[in-house]
Amino acid sequence: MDLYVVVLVEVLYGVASLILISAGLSIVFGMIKVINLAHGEFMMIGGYATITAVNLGMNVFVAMLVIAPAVVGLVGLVVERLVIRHLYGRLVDTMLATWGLSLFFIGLATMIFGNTTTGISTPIPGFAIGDYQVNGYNFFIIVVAALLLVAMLSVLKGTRAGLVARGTMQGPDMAAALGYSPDRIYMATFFCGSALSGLAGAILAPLVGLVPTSGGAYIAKAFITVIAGGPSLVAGLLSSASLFGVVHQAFTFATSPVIGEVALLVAAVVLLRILPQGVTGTFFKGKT
Amino acid sequence: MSLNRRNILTGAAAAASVGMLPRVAMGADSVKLGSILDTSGIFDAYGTPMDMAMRLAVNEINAAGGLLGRQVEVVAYDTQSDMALYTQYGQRLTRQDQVDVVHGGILSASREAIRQTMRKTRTLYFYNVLYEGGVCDRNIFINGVTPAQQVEALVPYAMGKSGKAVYILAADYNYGQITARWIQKFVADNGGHAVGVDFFPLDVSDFGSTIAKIQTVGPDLVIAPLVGGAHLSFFRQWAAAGMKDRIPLASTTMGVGNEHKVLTPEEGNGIMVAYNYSQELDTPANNAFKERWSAAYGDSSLIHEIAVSNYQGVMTWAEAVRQAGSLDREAVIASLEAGLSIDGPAGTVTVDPKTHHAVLDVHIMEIEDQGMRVIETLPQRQPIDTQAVCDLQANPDDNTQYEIQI
Amino acid sequence: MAEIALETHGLTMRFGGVVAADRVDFRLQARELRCLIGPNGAGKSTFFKCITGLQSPSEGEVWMRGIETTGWMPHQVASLGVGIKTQTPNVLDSLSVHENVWLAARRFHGAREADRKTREVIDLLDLGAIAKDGLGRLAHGERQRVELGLVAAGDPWLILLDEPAAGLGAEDVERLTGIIRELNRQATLVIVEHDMQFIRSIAETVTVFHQGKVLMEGHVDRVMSDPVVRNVYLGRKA
Amino acid sequence: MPGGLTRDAVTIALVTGVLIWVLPLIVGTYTLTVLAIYGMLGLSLGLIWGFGGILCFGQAAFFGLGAYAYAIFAINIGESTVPMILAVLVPAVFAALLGAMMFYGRLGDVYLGVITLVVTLILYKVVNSTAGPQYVIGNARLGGFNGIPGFPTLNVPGTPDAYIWGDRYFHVCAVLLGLVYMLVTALLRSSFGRIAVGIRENETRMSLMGYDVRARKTAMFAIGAGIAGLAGGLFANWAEIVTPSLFSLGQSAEIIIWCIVGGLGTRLGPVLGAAGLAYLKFLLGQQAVIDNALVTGLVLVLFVLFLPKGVVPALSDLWSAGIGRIRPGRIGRRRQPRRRGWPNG
Repeated sequence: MDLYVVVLVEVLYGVASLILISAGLSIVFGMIKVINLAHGEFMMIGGYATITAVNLGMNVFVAMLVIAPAVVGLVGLVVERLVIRHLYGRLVDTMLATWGLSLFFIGLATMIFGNTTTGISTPIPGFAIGDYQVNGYNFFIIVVAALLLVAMLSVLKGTRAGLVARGTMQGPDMAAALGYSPDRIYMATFFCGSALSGLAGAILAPLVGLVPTSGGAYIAKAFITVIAGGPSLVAGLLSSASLFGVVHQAFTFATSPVIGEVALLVAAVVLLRILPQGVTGTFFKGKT
Repeated sequence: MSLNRRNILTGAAAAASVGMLPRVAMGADSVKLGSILDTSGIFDAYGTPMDMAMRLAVNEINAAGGLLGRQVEVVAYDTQSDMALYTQYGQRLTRQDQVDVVHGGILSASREAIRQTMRKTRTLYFYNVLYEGGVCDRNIFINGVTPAQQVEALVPYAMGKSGKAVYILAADYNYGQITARWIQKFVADNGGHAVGVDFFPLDVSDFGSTIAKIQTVGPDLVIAPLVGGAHLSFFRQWAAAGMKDRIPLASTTMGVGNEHKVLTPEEGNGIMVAYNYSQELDTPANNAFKERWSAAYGDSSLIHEIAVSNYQGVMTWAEAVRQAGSLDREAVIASLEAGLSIDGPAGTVTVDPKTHHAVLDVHIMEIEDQGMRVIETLPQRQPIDTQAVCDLQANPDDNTQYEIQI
Repeated sequence: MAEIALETHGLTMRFGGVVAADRVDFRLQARELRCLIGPNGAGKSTFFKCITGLQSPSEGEVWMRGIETTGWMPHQVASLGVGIKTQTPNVLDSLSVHENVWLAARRFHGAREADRKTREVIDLLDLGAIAKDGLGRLAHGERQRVELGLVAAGDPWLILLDEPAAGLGAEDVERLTGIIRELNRQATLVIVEHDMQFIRSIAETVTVFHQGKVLMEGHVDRVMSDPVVRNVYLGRKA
Repeated sequence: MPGGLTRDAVTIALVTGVLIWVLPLIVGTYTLTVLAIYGMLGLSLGLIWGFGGILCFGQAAFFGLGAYAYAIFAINIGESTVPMILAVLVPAVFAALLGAMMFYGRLGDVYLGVITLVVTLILYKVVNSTAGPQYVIGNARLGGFNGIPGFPTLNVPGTPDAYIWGDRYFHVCAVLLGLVYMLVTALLRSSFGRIAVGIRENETRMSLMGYDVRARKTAMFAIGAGIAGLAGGLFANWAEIVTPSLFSLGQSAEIIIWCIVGGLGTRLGPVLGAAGLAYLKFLLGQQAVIDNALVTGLVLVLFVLFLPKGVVPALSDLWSAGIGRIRPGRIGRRRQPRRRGWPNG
């Protein structure tokens, strides 16, 4: 019995971490149709921001939940103004430009922090479920991911900003019709997406350590989660993260982490192949 | 730091930039020492101190008048933790730079990538890292500890403190694969059994489900030959899950790159290891070495097991050249095979003529407050694992890495 | 009995709850020229897409010259010898007029024969002066004309045109009328069109769509004077 | 246009010959060899992306497959001719299957990108975890992270003991690059190539003309993969080791960058982009002031923003503007493939 609880926690953690690493990318892609391939590096910057802040004596939760999103949000803002802004509507070009940015940030981080693994200890102790010990930090990640989903949902459905956001998803004209400059909205969206990427990187940093190339481990997973998720920000994110998270953890637990990762990737290929209209079917409808 | 650079430091340029080597003219008559290490990338925690140790050794040799009256010149390449770069730079060292000796290689993967190139081009090669054992090749000299020197000592100690059911978590490449089999053998020899063996590619950093899985098996002891920065997360997550007080940990690699200084005391304390060197060795040789290191680099905190191995390797080669009175490969091999011995920071290191491995001291230790506390010292252990299969005196043409069969 | 060029039985297309084409039975004799008319959203374009293979009908059958083509891909339909022009101009923008036509001709001819055919089509459609220009630089009327050239280059026996006169000036429409007459000497034509002036000038028989169904079919003059048609179509348009 | 083709062939042969003679005077042949190999790799993506309109995020997968195919078969067969052929065929067949799966599934461009990227990752992860002794193909241990060192390198066909290395290996690679370039030129002049360009321009129109777009894209994809595989086989010979990092996303990214910088829709662009940027990387590797990735990334961003056409088309535009006429013979070029079915596209 305890074992099932432990496994359940692991599975939930798997789903939650996918939600966390995909949320920023998902918002940016869902709203302004930009695939930010520097997303992983935004996470990496979030991680370094956290570790630097902690080393400067700041409380670890403040560093993770406030400093990192703020820093990465600002980085995102600069990137949006300097690069992305000129490429709206050119999907492939934004992918290429952000891929370039990702390399740029890796290089920059290497020059600043060195190509060495750094990390901080997880701030939450483990505890026992029956005979089993679980990592307390996993619960923290699950809670943050759940809160994130709730927050996204309530902002989208319940606020004026959400209305504008949903309008923008229909197309820039709609935003203009609502009386807002699309330019401003795009900027705000990119800021929010980047801040979420920073948050994700900050929260994962104590768990898995950090090198300048850490981002590469996340981008592919985030990418496929978002693409497979489809048009509905929250429901899409939740459904594909759940699917991939369960597949990943089930195979990891039954065999090894490598096979778990491979299973996740194979599941993604199969899903995209057999359901190009399924999960994402609504995606195309009424938009072309 | 000027040492932590991924470029090619050659000749006078290197001397000028490092600012350590005496600025003497190094022309065609200098002795060329080739070095090939990962001083950047995910293995730089291993490689950078090794590079520093090598330069320290060369500096000391040159300060003492060089070799055969000539200065030693370092030709170093940074392989950036990319195995593919080893063959490229290995070829450049041997074919283009035509160095007199090559010291280097960190992961066993990197050693195997260049070993044949060294052999083909008849370039004497020193691999100064603890490893899985079994390499039998007349062109290579190895002074790191092998499983028979390390695992054989560590396993009974760790099992004595825990129990008979052992779970093994190993890095997924030749070192981890072969070492895991040695661990299984020694566990069985001591009346225990391996209840699980898992291998992890070097980029795996999330061990959550593995930790859950280990609990379902419920071993008495976990032995973890894990390698590199990503794998360090295991020790963190293990502690974060509160497993440290429930199942003891032993490792054949933990601390080799000074990982115990990155972990907090809460995460690291109590992990059992066995090595040839520890900064906490309180011997005159070690204290003097640390002082010389501090004089060169400011402080001695970066010294680790394989940095010392690399230092001892360079010193062993230098001594052999002195005794041979020549840089000729055959002459140097002959003086090494005469059972040459040096006294290094980690004690006496003697070349084993049969295997070209080393006879050396091994210390069983526990991590304590970011240091390694010596529990027991086992003097002058022989590499009996390799000795059992390799005899270069009888078969000088042997060119195999023997692997343990289970 | 005259050959049947195109026939549908109970052709139905649904999008979610919307029925865009509702049990359409349609029949066309060889060498006929038929215009499909109807108000916006009447289902004529959906019907057109189902025939050409751009969409696969939810129900019903499509037959061409006695072969069932239901659910075929566009390239399979085209390979039967069917020339298709879609509503929005569909041309190869960064290639020259010559290259565009050549590619269309090459599908049904060897490389050398395609060169000859290309010259022929360029002469026929009077494209000689712009043959080397890229499509992206041409005016709308010229692009429409080139697309007709692409259709003609395959020597089709059935030609399906979706709004060929849309956006054309009077002079271009006149030229278009001539080209369509020329094409009709060899081929059966189905034309979806709004422009009544143009329809009167080319068609005898028209089919009126309304709410996904065929409302009426008959001679253009009779249809135009029918009060029901005037009501749903012309009335609304005015 | 057979006359034009002959003229192209003569030009390519002459230029290749002159470069083989002149370049070693400036750069070492060991470096030049890998530049030629990368040039071929760049050309492979330049062909399928620039002319076929297929944006593949996993060209490195075919490169790696070619290298591994060569290494594995060379160990088992003991000579190099058959393994070299297999280094072309294995990736080509793999790409044909993968391409058929994607193109017949009517997947849009972004999906294509995701799937090629994911397949590359899968190959990397799988190959990277084959260190155990149980992973063997014939006599060849796959070696996982270690890779496969020590396989027989290129020999004169029929004479397994006559190894080709050093300057002669550079000549082999350079001549092969010339031949592949020639082959690509001929392909693009053929009906197949012209139709492929048509498909790049407008898939719908081409299928309305009666062309089976799916089959043709699959064929194009396989040809590009075969060329990448050849480059992989040659790379294996040069490096004398194959490792899983050949399959890395970083490698894929680099190939894409070469094409962007050099210029899509040209044959010369990707080759020059590859050789130029690889050489730049080599030079950057010799200094410590500024990080390599930082420069590469910056180059990519700046090109996308300010010179999205790439160097070669920009220069040739400048040239044609300068002499006041459009150069004949250049095959139509477009920056991006058309994205069918993409929202708001």
